Amino acid sequence: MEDEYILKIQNLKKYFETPYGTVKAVDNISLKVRKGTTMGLVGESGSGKSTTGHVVVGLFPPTSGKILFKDRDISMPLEKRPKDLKRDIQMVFQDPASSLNPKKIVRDIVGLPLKVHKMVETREELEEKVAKLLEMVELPPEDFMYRRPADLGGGEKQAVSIARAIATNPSFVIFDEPTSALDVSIQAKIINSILNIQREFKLSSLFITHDLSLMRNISSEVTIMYLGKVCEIAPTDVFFQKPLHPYTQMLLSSVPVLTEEEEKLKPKGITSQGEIGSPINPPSGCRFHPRCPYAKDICRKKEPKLVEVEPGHFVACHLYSER
Amino acid sequence: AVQSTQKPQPQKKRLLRIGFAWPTYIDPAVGSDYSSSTAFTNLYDPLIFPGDKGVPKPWVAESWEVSPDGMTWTLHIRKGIKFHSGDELKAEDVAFTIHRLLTIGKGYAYLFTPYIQNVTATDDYTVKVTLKRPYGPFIATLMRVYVLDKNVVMQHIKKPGPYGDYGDYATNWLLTHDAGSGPYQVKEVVLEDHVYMTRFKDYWGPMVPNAADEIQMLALAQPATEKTLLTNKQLEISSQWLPEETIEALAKESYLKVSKFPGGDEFYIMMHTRKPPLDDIHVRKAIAYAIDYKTIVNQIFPGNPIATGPVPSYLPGAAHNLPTYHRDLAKAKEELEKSKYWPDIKEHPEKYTIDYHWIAEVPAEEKVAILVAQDLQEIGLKVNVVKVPWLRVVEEMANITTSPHMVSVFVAAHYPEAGSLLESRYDSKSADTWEQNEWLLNKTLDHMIEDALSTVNTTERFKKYAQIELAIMKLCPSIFLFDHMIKVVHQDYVKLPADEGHYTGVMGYDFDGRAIEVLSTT
Amino acid sequence: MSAMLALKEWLKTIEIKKKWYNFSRSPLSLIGLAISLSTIIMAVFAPWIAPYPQHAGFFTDFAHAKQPPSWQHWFGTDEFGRDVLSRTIFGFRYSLMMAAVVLSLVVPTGVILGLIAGYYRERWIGKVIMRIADIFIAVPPLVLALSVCSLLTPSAFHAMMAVSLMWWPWYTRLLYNITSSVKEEYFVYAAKVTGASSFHIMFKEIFPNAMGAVLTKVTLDVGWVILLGASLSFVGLGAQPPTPDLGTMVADGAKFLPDYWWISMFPALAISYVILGFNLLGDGIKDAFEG
Amino acid sequence: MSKEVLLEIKNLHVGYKTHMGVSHVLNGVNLTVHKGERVGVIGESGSGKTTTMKSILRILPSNAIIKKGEIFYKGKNVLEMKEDELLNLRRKKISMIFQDPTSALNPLFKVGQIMLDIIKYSYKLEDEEAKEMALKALKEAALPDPERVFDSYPFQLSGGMRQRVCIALALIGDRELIIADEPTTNLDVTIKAQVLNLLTSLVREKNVGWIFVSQALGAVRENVDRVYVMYAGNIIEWGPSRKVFSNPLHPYTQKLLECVPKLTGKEFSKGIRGRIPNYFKPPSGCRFHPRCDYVLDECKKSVPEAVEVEHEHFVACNLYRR
Amino acid sequence: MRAIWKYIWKRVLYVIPTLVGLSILIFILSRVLPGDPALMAAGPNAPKWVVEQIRHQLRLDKPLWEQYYYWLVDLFHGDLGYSTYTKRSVTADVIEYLPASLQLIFMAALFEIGGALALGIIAGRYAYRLPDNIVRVIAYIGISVPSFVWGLLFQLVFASLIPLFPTHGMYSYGTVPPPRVTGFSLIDALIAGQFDTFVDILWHMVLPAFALSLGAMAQDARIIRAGMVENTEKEHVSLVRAYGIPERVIFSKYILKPSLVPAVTVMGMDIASLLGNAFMVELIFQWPGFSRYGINVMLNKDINGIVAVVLVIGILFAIANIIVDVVVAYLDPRIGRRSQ
Ligand SMILES: Nc1ncnc2c1ncn2[C@@H]1O[C@H](COP(=O)(O)OP(=O)(O)OP(=O)(O)O)[C@@H](O)[C@H]1O
Ligand SMILES: Nc1ncnc2c1ncn2[C@@H]1O[C@H](COP(=O)(O)OP(=O)(O)OP(=O)(O)O)[C@@H](O)[C@H]1O
Ligand SMILES: [Mg+2]
Ligand SMILES: [Mg+2]
Repeated sequence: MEDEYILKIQNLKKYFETPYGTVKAVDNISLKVRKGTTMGLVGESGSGKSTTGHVVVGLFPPTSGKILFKDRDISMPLEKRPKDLKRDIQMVFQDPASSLNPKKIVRDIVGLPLKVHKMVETREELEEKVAKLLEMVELPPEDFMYRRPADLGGGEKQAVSIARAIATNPSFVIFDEPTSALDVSIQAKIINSILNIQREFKLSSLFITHDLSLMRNISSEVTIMYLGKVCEIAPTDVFFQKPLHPYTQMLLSSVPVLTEEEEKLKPKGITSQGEIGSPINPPSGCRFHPRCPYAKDICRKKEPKLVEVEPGHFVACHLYSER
Repeated sequence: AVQSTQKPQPQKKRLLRIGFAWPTYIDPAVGSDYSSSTAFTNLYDPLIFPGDKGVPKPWVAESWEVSPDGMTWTLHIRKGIKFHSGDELKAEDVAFTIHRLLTIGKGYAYLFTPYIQNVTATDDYTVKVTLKRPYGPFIATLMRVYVLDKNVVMQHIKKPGPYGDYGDYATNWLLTHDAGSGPYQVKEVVLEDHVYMTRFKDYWGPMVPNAADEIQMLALAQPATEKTLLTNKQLEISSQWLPEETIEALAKESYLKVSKFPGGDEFYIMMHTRKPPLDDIHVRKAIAYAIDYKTIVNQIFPGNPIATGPVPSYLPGAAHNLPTYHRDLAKAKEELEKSKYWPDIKEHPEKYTIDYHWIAEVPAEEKVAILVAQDLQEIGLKVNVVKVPWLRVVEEMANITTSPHMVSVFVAAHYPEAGSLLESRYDSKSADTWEQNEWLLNKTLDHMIEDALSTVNTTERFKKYAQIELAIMKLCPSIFLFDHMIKVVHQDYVKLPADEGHYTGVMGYDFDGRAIEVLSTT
Repeated sequence: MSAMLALKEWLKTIEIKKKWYNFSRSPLSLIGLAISLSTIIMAVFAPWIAPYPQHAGFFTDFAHAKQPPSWQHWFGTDEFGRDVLSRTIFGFRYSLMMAAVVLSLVVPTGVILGLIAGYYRERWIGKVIMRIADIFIAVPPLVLALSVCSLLTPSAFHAMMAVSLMWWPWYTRLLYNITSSVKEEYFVYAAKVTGASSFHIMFKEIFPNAMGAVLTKVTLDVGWVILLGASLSFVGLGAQPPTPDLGTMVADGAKFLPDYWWISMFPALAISYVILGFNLLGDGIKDAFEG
Repeated sequence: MSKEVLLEIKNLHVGYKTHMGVSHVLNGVNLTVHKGERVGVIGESGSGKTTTMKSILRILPSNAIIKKGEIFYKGKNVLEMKEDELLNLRRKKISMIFQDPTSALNPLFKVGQIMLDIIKYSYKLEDEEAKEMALKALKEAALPDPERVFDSYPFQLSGGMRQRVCIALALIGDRELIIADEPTTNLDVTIKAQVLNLLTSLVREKNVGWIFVSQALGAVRENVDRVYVMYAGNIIEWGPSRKVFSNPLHPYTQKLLECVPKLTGKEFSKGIRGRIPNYFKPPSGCRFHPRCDYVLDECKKSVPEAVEVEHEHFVACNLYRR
Repeated sequence: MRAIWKYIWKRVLYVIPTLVGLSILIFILSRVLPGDPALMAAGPNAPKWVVEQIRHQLRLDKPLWEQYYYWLVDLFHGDLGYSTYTKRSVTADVIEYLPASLQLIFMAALFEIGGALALGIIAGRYAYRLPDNIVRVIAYIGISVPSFVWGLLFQLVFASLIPLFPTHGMYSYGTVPPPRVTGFSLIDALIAGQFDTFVDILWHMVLPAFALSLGAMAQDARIIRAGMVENTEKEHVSLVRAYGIPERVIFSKYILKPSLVPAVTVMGMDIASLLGNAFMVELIFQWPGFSRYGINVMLNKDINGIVAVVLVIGILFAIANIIVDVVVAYLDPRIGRRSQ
């Protein structure tokens, strides 16, 4: 029987050695992504979201832990990774400005994966396929094929990145804050094409963002990270109705909203305070305790475990683990 | 040493400032070049002094005898010579000096190592020198023994050094100090820059009336600088390598004079007689006939007489009326056509390209080189002119394969006698030195030279020299360009013996403080 | 499809036009281009341009030596009676040839080493390359070039070799810096994730981003290499006479200062002229790529 | 309204001279702030918000050209002010919080050095007093340990702290108008909320005039009295905040609001087609017309006049004429 | 402040292996390249055994690694070997000639910094206006004309046309050099109280130092000017302007300081050009310094001398760069203090 999870991350750690100490960017996290669905990964800056994504696509080998993709262990360095995996897992990066080689034209940028994986033979074939891909992200090919990134707007750049990511027909794509640098009007366009593509390709994906409203519109499950740790995992609906972790509540309460309806979804009685700590010397016990209004003694000493409070709803907080 | 903080009041002095090319090593066992030798002459006394035209003149060695077999020379040392230290110069010092020179082996030691077996001071004023074999010109070579003060030297020995018991033989100290008895003593030596010498009050020997109170040897490298200094009266005598252009310009000044005197050297183009196509005498002769000697002595080195043979014409023992070469293109072509290489040269001149090396340190040689190249082009020979630094020339001439086809070099006699040049230029022993590029390796000639040199009788010796010279002319191994005249520009208040036609022709004795008058004080 | 190709061509010309626009915005760049081109033309066509081409070879005419500038000899004649103008024109030949030889040796070497060192900066290979490059940069290039030249027989060839030996690390460093920063750009990540080879990433993704900087540096370096060559010749360790090398001509003519100033001053100005030209041009190219 | 007018921008045209020619960015901006009023300015990136704000203090980049228009501060035209008047305006009356706290603080000077300079030139105080004043401002900006912050270089502070330092600068003395140019754009969600809370409560407390420029529509909605919508160098709609957000009139405003993802997760729009126009050759007439779904012929010809559609709610769109 | 010291220390540690590498490089080159140093040292007429003796003295008869090993051992005793050119210890030569060069380079550096600041600030202040254009032309000329050409030009002009400054040497003829105490003639002159001599030396330094500094000065002026223009448009300048700080202060403080950071870095490189160009300038002006000594040992293939010259200049260059780094670290607090 085939597994219902396409990606399983088990006890993943990724530490970086820097001149100032070891950065514990990702510290022992586990999560699973169901086939054909989108997992949202949310957290403040520096919580280790991108690092998780980078490890999954193989840019850095994990410090420890396992990553299973379609039940194959892929926690090896990129050079050792079989080529078909490279075709099957793709990523759209955070910053559209640096995602495209400024010295190349769009055709070559989007065509690179096709060439690497020998999916095209002639130039005509290449141009044809690239044209299709560009259409898919709503960029008229005749207009964009030969442009350089410098002549593209931020949204268009990100669209090209997306076209490149889906060029090899992957089954799993990581979207790393694909719209955080864009205006809302452009964001809407990009998100729309992502949704279309997901639908069309039956794509599974990991969608990294810090915008909870956006998350709501895209993913079926949500994982909240804080300083390299997972705080909470839940199906999206459940999550918005019943945010459990104080950090999650703080995040939700911070979202500025446009309508009264939305206002009602925001948890009351908790306000944002403090700042994210240093990943070199993270706080003891629960990493969130310095900012947590409910912090108790135990929070300073013991690290909470991720427990399943309801089916499919996991939380790592002493408030819930006591039960 | 800390000086008084008072402002130094320069008193009026007779200053003699002379320009030189550097480096200058004032230790007689180290230096042997022009500026070093000039320093020796003024700081020290030699055993024998070169008189007019280089004829040996008794000096520290007052008189001498030679044993009938020519193997032992007895030198009688002059009494009453005082070193700068105040001690008297004795036979012991002479013996010590020669030992030191031979042990260190540098400087002028090469003149003595092949001949001198042993030196002993038999009493305070007698030195006995035993030779390895009879040596005719022995007395003349003693112009290069500059006597050192043994006590002073011994006091400044630093141990350990390369010379065993003698440590460094005071070589470090003597680079910036002297231990001599000469008319001047070291005041200050700054390597690379200057040697200042002041008059030694108790000098024993004869001095001209207005001899300099202080001699300053200055390192000068640029004609422009010398020109400024001369016009500002900050330099009494220029260096000897001023370009002709500068000399011409300076000669126009009323207060400056140009002096000319033989340098004891001749300017040769040495031809490698073992390298094709120069191994063919016809090619060599063709070259000798192709060269425009007149332009060289008129335009490039004006004032130098065209050479009359293998040794400068005024040198004791030089032959006269030798057959010489002159420019004659027809003859040159004729000779070339006689050569076995001719047909091939005609077809492929580039195959026989002649490398012509000239010495970087003497820029005027470039003109000769280019003129020669131009001349040889006319008879169909290709020349490749290369500028080579002196030390590199020395190195390449040490080996028969690396020696160039042609190289132009000034060569001086080591001691004022024709035999010196004949030996150093054409004997097989000297083939691997910079003084011979010809690689003659001619047994007959070697015998003739050896025979001549071991002849103690001067007249007989000179006759033998003449025969050798003739033989060389016939072989045409070199181009004899001109007898080199040194030209310096000096202030008119300085009187050089050369102005009155007196010269020694011995390197280093041209600027002898004993004989130069300075008629103005600064 | 043909419309698309036409569009492509059009966009390409736009690209060049944009560069040209950026370049030509400053009149100084245009002057630089003119000067550089003029030196190149003089170098290439020296035998036709020089009024007395034979004066570049073995030629003496002592009767007409050291003549001041005149209509026959615009730059006067030297101590051999050779036309200084003709020799200066030929001098460009040797200067530019030196620059061409040195740069064609140095640029590929330095660039490739720099790419490798930057790309593998965490690995030993990158560290070793940079350490070695550091050694060559630890001393001003002129000093090391002088000492290497002095250990060899002075000649133009050896001077070129010595200068090349000193010069590659600058390109290595340039490429190292660019590569180390560019390799952290997301487009490189993307290529890696897709499975592109290291070779492809280094030469097809990273190198094009260094092109502008390399081109600028090459242009500026034409001037600097000529300067270094001239300095070596000036000291007497570079090209040897009678090669009409500008540095050698300056040094040889310096003996005749101040009376026959034209013998050294015109070649000296010529050196400055080339360096100025390529400096201006280099700055223009920089504007073209950055603007 | 009878409220006293503090600032009035009238028909402001500003362009930039660049190597590609002159860009015509501001195209007749009109904006009014009353005493103690909180005014929001929203608009996409590049719509000219910062340009407008910088014009007020005359701190535009050197290549900017003010082609036309007036900016009255309490009836005096800022653009015609003399040096000392202008300095007085900058020192005592209006302060500005910059978009990016990282680039707005000179990295080579300690926070304290910059603050002291500003205070000294504005109030001619001794070091001691000036420092006291600076520390007070830092404390007001809710910076923990103001002494340490005072003695830190900007790079030693987190982004949120840096922005608080900028807020502290704006709070020194008693200003009449505070301009906040996207004060939270580069901050994290949680920090954004903190900074915004701080700023709004301070503004409310001090009852000063406030221009709040932001792309975060939600934040603007919650915190201002009146809002101006800017598109491509034009103010296209303005009115009381509640009215504009609940009843957007201009097609652009409508689309823009649709684009914002909702916490409720309702389907959101496909975005606005096209992109913000090129300022070197801006579209004729209404600058939004190439992207507008309801475009009329006249839209291409002339810039539409503003119409008051409901009380104090204006829109510059041909759809509402007559 | 401690962080800065740690930073300096790190820089020093980093430089050491480079210098060792440099010494190995030049040491090997000097021994393997063709040419027999012993023969050259012995002089043209020396007999074979003298050559062998010198070869032994120079350890050229030993394997290369052994030569290097002993050279290093000697180096630790402050002994750089025997100079075949001056016939004494190279260490003595370094001590003798280095101060004169340092003195000259120091003066040139003063000219360089002073001139660059003046020109750069004027150009930056009046960017795109007449003064800027004048400075730009000056800068291009400064960069394009090699220092040795400046040297010759100065000689031409000052030696004959306007004899304002002396064109060669360190002292006027007739000046009594002060007794050597530090080796720096300027300082020695002051110690000896010879104020005239002091002025005389300064007078002699003007032309060579100026010829030496011009190129670097032009280069730095350009960098400063570019920095000024760039910083004028920075947001942090807008900020201080928005708060009513007068333009004068903005310019001299908030724009100037950040503009100096890249300029100082470039100055480090330019010191390299000073050290290099000193070779030609000392030759032209006959400055009795280390670079002229360098040329002489090079022309005479004095291997120990050559190795020493390269090494000493390497050390000077490293020191100069470390100083530059420290100044940059002082100007830019971000450097070397990332960790808190
Ligand atoms: N290559 C690296 N070397 C050292 N530290 C790193 C590296 N990459 C990331 N980090 C550190 O790891 C931590 C997590 O970084 P990461 O980029 O994963 O955060 P993020 O959640 O994606 O934040 P953001 O929202 O800003 O993108 C940060 O403190 C970051 O500084
Ligand atoms: N100094 C300048 N030179 C040339 N063009 C400029 C300059 N500053 C801004 N612009 C241009 O003017 C337009 C408006 O810029 P402005 O910064 O005012 O927009 P904004 O609304 O503040 O945008 P953002 O939300 O991105 O800050 C943009 O197209 C921008 O590129
Ligand atoms: Mg990230
Ligand atoms: Mg803005």
